[in-house]
Amino acid sequence: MQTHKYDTVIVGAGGAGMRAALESSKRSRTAVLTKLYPTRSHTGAAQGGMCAALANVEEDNWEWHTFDTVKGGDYLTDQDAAEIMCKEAIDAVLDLEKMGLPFSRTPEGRIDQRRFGGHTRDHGKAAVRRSCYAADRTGHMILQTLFQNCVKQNVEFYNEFYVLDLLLAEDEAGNKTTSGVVAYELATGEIHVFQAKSVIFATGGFGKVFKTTSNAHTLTGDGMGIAWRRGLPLEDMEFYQFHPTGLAGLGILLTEGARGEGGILRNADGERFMERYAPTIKDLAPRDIVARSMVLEVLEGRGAGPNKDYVYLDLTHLPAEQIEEKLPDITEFARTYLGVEPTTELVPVYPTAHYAMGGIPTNVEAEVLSDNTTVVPGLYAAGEVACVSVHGSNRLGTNSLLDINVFGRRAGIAAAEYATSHDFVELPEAPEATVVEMIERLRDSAGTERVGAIRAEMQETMDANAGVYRTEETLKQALSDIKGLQKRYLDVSIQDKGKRYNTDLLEAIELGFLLDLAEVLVVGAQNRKESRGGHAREDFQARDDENYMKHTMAYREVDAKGEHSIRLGYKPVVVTRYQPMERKY
Amino acid sequence: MSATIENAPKIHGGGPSIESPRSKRSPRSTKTNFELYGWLFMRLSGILLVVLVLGHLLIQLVLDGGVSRIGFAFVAGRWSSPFWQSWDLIMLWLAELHGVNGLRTIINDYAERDQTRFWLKALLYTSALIVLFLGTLVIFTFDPNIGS
Amino acid sequence: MPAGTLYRGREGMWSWVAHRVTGVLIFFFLFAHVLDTALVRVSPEAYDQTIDIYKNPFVNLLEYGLVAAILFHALNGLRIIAVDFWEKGPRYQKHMLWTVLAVWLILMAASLPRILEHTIKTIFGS
Amino acid sequence: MTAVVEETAPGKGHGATAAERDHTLITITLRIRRFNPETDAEPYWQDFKVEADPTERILTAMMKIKAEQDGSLTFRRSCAHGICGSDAMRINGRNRLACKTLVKDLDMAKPITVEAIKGLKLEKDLVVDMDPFMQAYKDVMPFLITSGNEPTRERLQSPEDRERFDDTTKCILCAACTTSCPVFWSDGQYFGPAAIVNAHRFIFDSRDEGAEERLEILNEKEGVWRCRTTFNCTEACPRGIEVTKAIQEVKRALIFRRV
Repeated sequence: MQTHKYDTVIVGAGGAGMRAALESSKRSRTAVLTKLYPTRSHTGAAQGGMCAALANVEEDNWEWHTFDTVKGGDYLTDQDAAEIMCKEAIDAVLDLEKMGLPFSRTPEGRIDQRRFGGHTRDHGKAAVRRSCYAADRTGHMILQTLFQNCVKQNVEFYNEFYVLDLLLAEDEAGNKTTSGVVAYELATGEIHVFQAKSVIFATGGFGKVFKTTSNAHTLTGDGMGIAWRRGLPLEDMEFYQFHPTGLAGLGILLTEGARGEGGILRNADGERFMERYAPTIKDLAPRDIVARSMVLEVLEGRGAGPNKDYVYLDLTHLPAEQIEEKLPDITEFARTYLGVEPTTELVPVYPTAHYAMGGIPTNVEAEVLSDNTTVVPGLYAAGEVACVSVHGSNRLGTNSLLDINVFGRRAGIAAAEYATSHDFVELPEAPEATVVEMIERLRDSAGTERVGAIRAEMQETMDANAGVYRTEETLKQALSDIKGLQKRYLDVSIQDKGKRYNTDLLEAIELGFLLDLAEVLVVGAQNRKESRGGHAREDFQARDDENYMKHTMAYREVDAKGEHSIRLGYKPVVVTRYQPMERKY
Repeated sequence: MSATIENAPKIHGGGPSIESPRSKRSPRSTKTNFELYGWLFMRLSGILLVVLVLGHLLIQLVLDGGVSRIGFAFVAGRWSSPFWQSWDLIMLWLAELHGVNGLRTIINDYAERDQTRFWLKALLYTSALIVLFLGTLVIFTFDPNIGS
Repeated sequence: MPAGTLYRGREGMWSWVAHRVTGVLIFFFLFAHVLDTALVRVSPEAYDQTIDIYKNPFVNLLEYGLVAAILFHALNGLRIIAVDFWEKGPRYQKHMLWTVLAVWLILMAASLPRILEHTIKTIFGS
Repeated sequence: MTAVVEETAPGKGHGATAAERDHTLITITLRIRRFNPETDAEPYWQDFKVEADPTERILTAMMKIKAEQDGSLTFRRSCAHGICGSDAMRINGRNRLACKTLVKDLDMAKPITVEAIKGLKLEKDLVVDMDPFMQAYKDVMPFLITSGNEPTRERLQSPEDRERFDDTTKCILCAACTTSCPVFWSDGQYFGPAAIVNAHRFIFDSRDEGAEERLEILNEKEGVWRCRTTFNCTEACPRGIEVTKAIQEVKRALIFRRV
């Protein structure tokens, strides 16, 4: 075992982690721990753009953006946070440009902007060009640009270091303070303890609880899982976004920018069905509405294909040059993975699990909360792992890239400032004990269960029972399946007993986190007897502001026998200027 | 890429493998354009050589009679003209330098140990000196009457 | 460590391999050729004796091979220069390689009778 | 922008899309070059038979093997659709991303060989040490260099100037190009195509002012002049970057000092 000492430790090197690192490394001695090489992070898969009211191509302002974000989130959005995000969006985009990001340009040489789902002018009057983009590779460019600037600033990375535990010191009154993290070095199998004054979690989402997902194989909710096991709450976990246009059957993402450029969704009859669901902005309605509409089309028998289980994205009416120039990557995905030529053929699409609105609760300074108001000193979270909550119950397209830049930056500054004004907290005795025990249990297990089988069954049941539409019945099924799988997980064994690059062990650990999070998601969904944003209940189709205009807070309780259970609480939504209204587009 | 961990020598071992490339990059060498000029020379000399060598081949092997008529007398005939003398001289120098540079590159590519590299190059340069010296000498000091 | 499979490069890689191999061959021939030519400084007899070796049918055949190597090296060299300096060169490198090979074949066929004339005469009489 | 397949043309519509064609599973053999530094002195080949849909990715087949047959099979993967650059490996003798290579585009009747990319230290099975590769990347100063005061708004750049370096912004640092380069195999000190591509991305960016310095670095002994235009890099690039062309442009910039 090795021990390291840093002022600030950042866990995760995607957009949020690296944006934070650029700030914190200027102010404090910072280490970035990542289980991947930084440029492998899933920020790179984001395509369409990053919204900011630059007004480069048409009139716009950040208040409209705020309104869209609040309304898009079905009024569960914390409005103070949304205001901050949309206001700081403009500088966030300009900062990236100054760092070198190669945005697509207008003829005048300014950053070009295009339409995106749910982004409107003047409170919903019409779609607005707000998304700053670089073809359909905006996330790739952001990730590369941030990494390039980390290289420029000599940010210290620990690549392929898998953080498995968070070290919290606790006083008599039960108040927690951050003292560091414990990581497993993939190359050698060695345990490293990182003592730190402040820790930022920027580990991303947990899309791998689902089978059909746009998420990378590495998105296993490690950060949320670690916090959860350390007794920190998780907020709004039932709100999971399904992106409308995943390649049918595969889940590979086709950007909403495709519809921003004029793409149209059609059912088997060739009908532009979004006209019925969102008469004003049609195909550019927010993702929850489009995804639900697509599922309804399929359920009502208007799906396309031999099994009538998908709809079409139609780009054929767009000039081929526009498609090649503005949407080169997704065009290639359709060609490579489905053998479809998007310039002349319809592309089969279906909703794919995409983004967790929920996560580790934080305030607008990115400080992690241990209940509705109490801050955990020294602990920060940003990006998909966190729930600020700027996205409410449904995130608008492009707002995730915004989130990581705005709150990544805020987390970096706040964590570094905390680190420079505080002392190290003493490490607990044998800080590595929990991790060592977890690894040894898996490595030495004589059980017969296989990681792959349990993971597949979990993903099957989550897709079938906790997808776009949920009912009491399906959720009950999902919960009992997950409980069963959790039991089987105790008997899981791995075949690779070695120390070097033991990805077998890694996958087993990841599965443990996924099972924890799947349970929280389902329990939260079961409890929320309404439909709002990314949480749609067939048996409770209306939004119920009376009873559910509040955030879900899930807590992990452990009883005397060591059995754990989930306790749910609530947190009020911050409303500043936009009172909840019926959501129509 | 992973940061240097002061008290942690990264354990590499076990794996039989080529040495880690680029691990011991020497500090930036003094700025010269040597490789640039070398590269350019290969292209420029190449173009000239296409003309010179193909012309040479044409004369020696294809035109009237080919190799059959080549002999001392033939050489004597040709080198009596300063034109052919310079042709052959330029061809000799360009070809040899072109070849030496090519071989140097190949040695750089494939000779793995510094020792081997050094000796191979020493051999190469010596041979080049011999060839250039001898060739030039022969062209300039050719005596058509040597036999008589 | 026993290497894995051979890398399956395409036209570009194999033309480079051929360029290297022919280059080395030509270099060694040049060395020998300068030495044999130097014999003109020694005596006409010595030179003519050596040149007679070139007239041996087998060596004559090797000579044809040498011409093949030089021609390929020359033509492919021109292709490389086009790749280097012509903006669209990299995109058309394969087309240019096929052109090089076609020209090479034609030239080799055309020069076959002339170069091997001596051998043909020696073997079959004139 | 074409994928790295070559045995058959990428499947076009033919009336039915791939999603609409029926999916029959076939059995394929993956011949994987294994190496565990803790137990093996030498790498060795191991055959796995696995059921696969022809339209499936090689990566999917490998994950199936890991899940169902041998959990110790070790390889990197993340996004699984050609964006993150984790799973560059040598499949049937050529560098490709396992997630962008479909079974149907290879000869399914014969064993499909899968081995680690060449020229970087082999760590385990298909995992190589990427640090030297990343070091070469860092050595070319892959970041925007500007002088003077920052503008308040964005720096202006015409669409034409933006287009100038578009191709090389696509790089995902997967190392498929660098490890396909015969020069890199024999001389690991060579910067390699990927580093040059990333230098190109900034040298030709109209906003950047560090071109001279980068060119000077690439003018070194281990710089662009080592490129022998074998085009292996261009063929290997899963992002369709014309790598060799980019390298040539850097060479010409050096010669004519015209950037």
